[in-house]
Amino acid sequence: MSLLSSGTLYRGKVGMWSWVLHRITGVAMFFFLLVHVLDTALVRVSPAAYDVVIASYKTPIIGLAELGLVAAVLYHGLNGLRITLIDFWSKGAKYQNQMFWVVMAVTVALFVGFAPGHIINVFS
Amino acid sequence: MSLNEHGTKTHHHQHDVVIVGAGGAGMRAAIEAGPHLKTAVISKLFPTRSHTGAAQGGMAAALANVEEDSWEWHTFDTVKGGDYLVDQDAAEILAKESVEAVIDLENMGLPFNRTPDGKIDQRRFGGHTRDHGKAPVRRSCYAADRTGHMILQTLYQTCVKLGIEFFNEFYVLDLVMADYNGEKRPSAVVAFELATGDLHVFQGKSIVFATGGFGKIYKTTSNAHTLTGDGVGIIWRKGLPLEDMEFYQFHPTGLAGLGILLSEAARGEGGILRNALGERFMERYAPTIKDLAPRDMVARAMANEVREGRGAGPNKDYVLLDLTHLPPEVIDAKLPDITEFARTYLGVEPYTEPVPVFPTAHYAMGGIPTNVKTEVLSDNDTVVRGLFAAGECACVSVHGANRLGTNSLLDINVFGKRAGRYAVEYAREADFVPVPENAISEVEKLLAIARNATGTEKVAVLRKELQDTMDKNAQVYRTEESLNEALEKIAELRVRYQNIQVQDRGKRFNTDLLEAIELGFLFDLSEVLVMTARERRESRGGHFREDYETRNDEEFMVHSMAYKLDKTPEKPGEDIRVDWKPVTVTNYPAMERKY
Amino acid sequence: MSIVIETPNSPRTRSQANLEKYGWVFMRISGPFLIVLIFVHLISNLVVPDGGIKAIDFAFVAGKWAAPFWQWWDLAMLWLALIHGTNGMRTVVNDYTEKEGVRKTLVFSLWGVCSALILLGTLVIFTFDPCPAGAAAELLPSFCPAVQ
Amino acid sequence: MVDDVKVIAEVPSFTVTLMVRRYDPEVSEEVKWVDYEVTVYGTDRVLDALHKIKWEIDGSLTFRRSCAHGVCGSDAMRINGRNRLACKTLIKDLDITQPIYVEPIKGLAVEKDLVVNMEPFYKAYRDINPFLIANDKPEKERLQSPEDRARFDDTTKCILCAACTTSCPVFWTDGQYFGPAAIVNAHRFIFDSRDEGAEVRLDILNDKEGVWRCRTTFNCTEACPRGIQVTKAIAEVKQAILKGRP
Ligand SMILES: Cc1cc2nc3c(=O)[nH]c(=O)nc-3n(C[C@H](O)[C@H](O)[C@H](O)COP(=O)(O)OP(=O)(O)OC[C@H]3O[C@@H](n4cnc5c(N)ncnc54)[C@H](O)[C@@H]3O)c2cc1C
Ligand code: HEM
Ligand code: SF4
Ligand code: F3S
Ligand code: FES
Repeated sequence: MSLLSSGTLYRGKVGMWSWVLHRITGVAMFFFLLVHVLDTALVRVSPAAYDVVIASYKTPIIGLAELGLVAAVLYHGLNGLRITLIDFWSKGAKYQNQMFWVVMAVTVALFVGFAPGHIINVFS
Repeated sequence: MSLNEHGTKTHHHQHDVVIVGAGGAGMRAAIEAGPHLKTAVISKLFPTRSHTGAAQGGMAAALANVEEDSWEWHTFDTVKGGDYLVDQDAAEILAKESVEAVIDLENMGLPFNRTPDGKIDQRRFGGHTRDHGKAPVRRSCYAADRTGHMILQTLYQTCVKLGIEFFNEFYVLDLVMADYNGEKRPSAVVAFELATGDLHVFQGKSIVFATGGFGKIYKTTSNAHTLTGDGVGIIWRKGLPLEDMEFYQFHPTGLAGLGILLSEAARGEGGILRNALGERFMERYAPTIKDLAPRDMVARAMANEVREGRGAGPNKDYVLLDLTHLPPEVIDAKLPDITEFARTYLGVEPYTEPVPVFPTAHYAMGGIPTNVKTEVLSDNDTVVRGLFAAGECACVSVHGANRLGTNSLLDINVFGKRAGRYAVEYAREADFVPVPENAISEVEKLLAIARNATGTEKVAVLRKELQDTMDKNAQVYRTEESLNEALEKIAELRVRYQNIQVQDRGKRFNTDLLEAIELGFLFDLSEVLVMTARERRESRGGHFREDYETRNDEEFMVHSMAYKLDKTPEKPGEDIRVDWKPVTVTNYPAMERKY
Repeated sequence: MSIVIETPNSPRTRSQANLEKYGWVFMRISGPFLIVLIFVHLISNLVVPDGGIKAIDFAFVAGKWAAPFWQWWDLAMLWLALIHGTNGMRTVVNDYTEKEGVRKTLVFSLWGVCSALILLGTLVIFTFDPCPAGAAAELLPSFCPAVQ
Repeated sequence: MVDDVKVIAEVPSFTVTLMVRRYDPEVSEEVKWVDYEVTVYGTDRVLDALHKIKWEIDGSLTFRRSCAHGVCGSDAMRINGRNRLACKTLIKDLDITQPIYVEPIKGLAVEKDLVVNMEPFYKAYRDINPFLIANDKPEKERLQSPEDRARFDDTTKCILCAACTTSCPVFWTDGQYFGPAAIVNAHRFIFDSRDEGAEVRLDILNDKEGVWRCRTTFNCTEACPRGIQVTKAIAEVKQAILKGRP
């Protein structure tokens, strides 16, 4: 007899996981946005203050995190369009699955287009 | 509320009308009674889980929406379909009130399929004909192949609208009768609450039984696991008679090996039965209406094909229902659910492959005897005042020896409504019959037996052996010998039942305990069925005796009435007396039944 | 080991007037706008300039905000993204908080932060001086008098 | 013809392990996973396996069931992480090399083993006025064209099994959301041309626990044993609220 305390993870399909990802990316972007508005506001303090903070955006670690952020924006934005289509287009619900893979494909394509240049910039 | 020495809590309720069962019949009665008097509906299942929801094909009514029809023709078909054992006054009521019953349902919101001009659509169904058997008629009102589902949902929805009081997952285990002014009258029912194990006494002026069928006495059945005939069994244990119990309907098209029903609508829409040779064998048995002959005939024809070696499959033990010539759109529009059953459970694609089918135990024509006012009878004509029954558990008798398809959904609506109406009429005038002190003692006994059951026999094993013997000995074909064998077996099982085991010791949701109690009812009803079948030495409708192959109107144009005798039998069945009751004939003298 | 059976916390309480519908519609209208606003923002800041992120400094920002076009662009982005994000966060908070008090506090703070940042951002965009007096000339955009 | 006859070959038996999440507060407050080995056949469903356990191994295993062919809605449970009806899930369609996990549906209080308290679910259903609201008193049937009838056909199929509602991540969070089943049943009446109560129901579902909580995760649609396009129905109700009419 084996013991396991809690229930198993619900095995939802793309609908569920796309939502989990949408939520995570949304929350991540929100917190980034808070910081981003504040740091940008430093331009009102002094050019020097702004440049100090913005310099940290150029470090390799944050630079890589920016990649994640861009991926999040791509996914969240495109999936947001998918959700809107599900809501407003009469065939949206029928094609939600296919639309998810389109979202993924476009996200990856745009990301692949963006990432190398950014990495070069960050590390050069 | 009170507590007794066993620690069982007992709650007391009082309602003018107490309805046992929340299937089609029970809820239809509640809709009639609820707005007028304080009404309770007690059901062992949440209402929409009742087996009415499994009904597929449709509900008969001579609306004449698509072609000429009349209630007289419907009455005739019902009488003839029932092999003339139908009480014709009841059949007339059934047919006459059918139109109103359908319109009632539509007005409550039932989404029937529609004709192009927006009326309720109708389709053909076995045994329903125009002008006394001339040709099939479109009489069945339907909602795809979910007619029963839609009836059950619509009735429940209406009950919600009316604010009917339900007691769900309450198992009624006893009817309390009391002497009142020198008369035996119902006083209350006792129910076991599944969630807590508490007992509830529901006192009522009128008590209506609508507990459905008891297909679980057979192994291969279209009936739900919960259809164990508790209501009929309770009435039997009260010493009240049961009528026409030998007539049990076997539906021709159950999914082979599983018993899951494929509606007759499949044949109504043009499906064809074929044997292993691909032959449309019904042409031989019923040349005029072929595959749409009444169920008993089709079921026997199928069993016969298999017996004579023309069955299909590796064991040659089933025949085939061929829908492949129907356009897939028709199948999708008219028979979506049942084709899905074939796909899900047998992995057969009905668009392209014929579906393996074999007769399955389906419907109890017999049950609690009532008059046309749904009042329960204590003998051929004495009414038990305040006690009513409707639906499959009752026998009015509109189905006689064989029920026509779509007549049961009609029955539960027509007579369910009547039960509600007459229950109210009675309760308006009557007083409550005081509940005796020891009201719960019978149920306590039942529970005690099962609670203390620490024996070695498993309930499931006994049940299976019972079902096997019923399938083998009391199914489509019967003989004196096979029936005696069944009786012996039941007696043996009853002895072993004394030594059963109930593993669950708890109070909450103890379904283990209830299965043991339900098995008791199955024994009782099987035994009555077998006894009456043995005594009816003729063949008629759903009852076919190989040792008496013809109908014998001289001797047996009568209903059977079985009574429980208060004695310990030395030989099996000795504690059952089978008596007879005349059939009411109005317009249609018995004729040979040919299709 | 304790029970971990998931149960609802309390029966549903009905509330009549609510703005959920408008929130829902707003999310769907702001979304497409945000896509355009943010994608263009990312392209113009990270892809177009030589050196991408490395090119961003005070001078870069000042250069952009010298044009009213970019001022309005960023203003729209600021408002929409914050309201969209905050409303989204409100949904998340509603889903995962159990105690009404906690929920109220969090939602209140979300909108507080949101309005503060909108106010701040708006002020910054419009009161921004690309050539503040006294700043080191090498940090300023090329069009500033101090640089020339 | 004989050649067309599909031979349903004798199905061999095989052994599977079921892991059942059990809980009986009368015995212990503890929830535990118990494994059972049962022999089943190719046509057996998970319900048959549960019956085997109950009837042959442990009679105290408790679950609801009635019709055994997917029409009564009694036996929704989580099987291998997904909501399904035990009576409609053929064992051979699952991965039988692994144990089959069976647990109660999520988001409703567990009473015993696989039995949950359905009352909050029924309450949400009752709250949307699940009955025809029409004031005219017709002599015969109300007329309805086949097209109007088809408009709500899909949502009439609901058997109130709760598979959808208890698969919904939003419902799990606090159990306050009306849930897909209630919306499906509202849809059935909102889009019925005979009904006059659409406005009332649309108003009810415009609640903060109403349709706007749906995050289109589609778990409901995937869980529905009746194949109802639940998410689509919800979308239609949302549109109807926006338009102010069906
Ligand atoms: C698969 C199938 C298909 C069918 N198709 C058709 C068709 O197309 N047309 C047609 O006319 N007929 C059809 N029938 C027959 C018809 O559906 C039934 O005869 C009819 O629905 C019975 O209704 P009822 O209300 O009497 O019983 P049910 O619907 O079976 O309800 C019985 C009620 O009694 C309750 N109950 C039982 N015992 C107890 C107890 N001890 N305590 C408390 N409550 C109890 C149950 O909970 C339930 O609510 C079909 C039957 C089956 C099985
Ligand atoms: C790029 C364009 C964007 C689009 C098209 C978009 C679209 C959407 C949509 C349609 C929703 C509603 C989802 C639902 O109701 O199920 C949503 C939710 C959300 N968005 Fe965005 N969004 C975008 C950008 C952003 C940004 C920049 C942020 C952060 C500030 C953000 C944060 C959120 C959050 C937190 C949610 C709530 C998630 C949830 O409830 O699960 N979004 N977005
Ligand atoms: S919509 Fe489907 S899953 Fe939900 S309760 Fe109805 S039948 Fe079950
Ligand atoms: S699972 Fe829930 S989130 Fe919406 S799509 Fe279904 S109701
Ligand atoms: S037992 Fe009826 S739906 Fe599964």
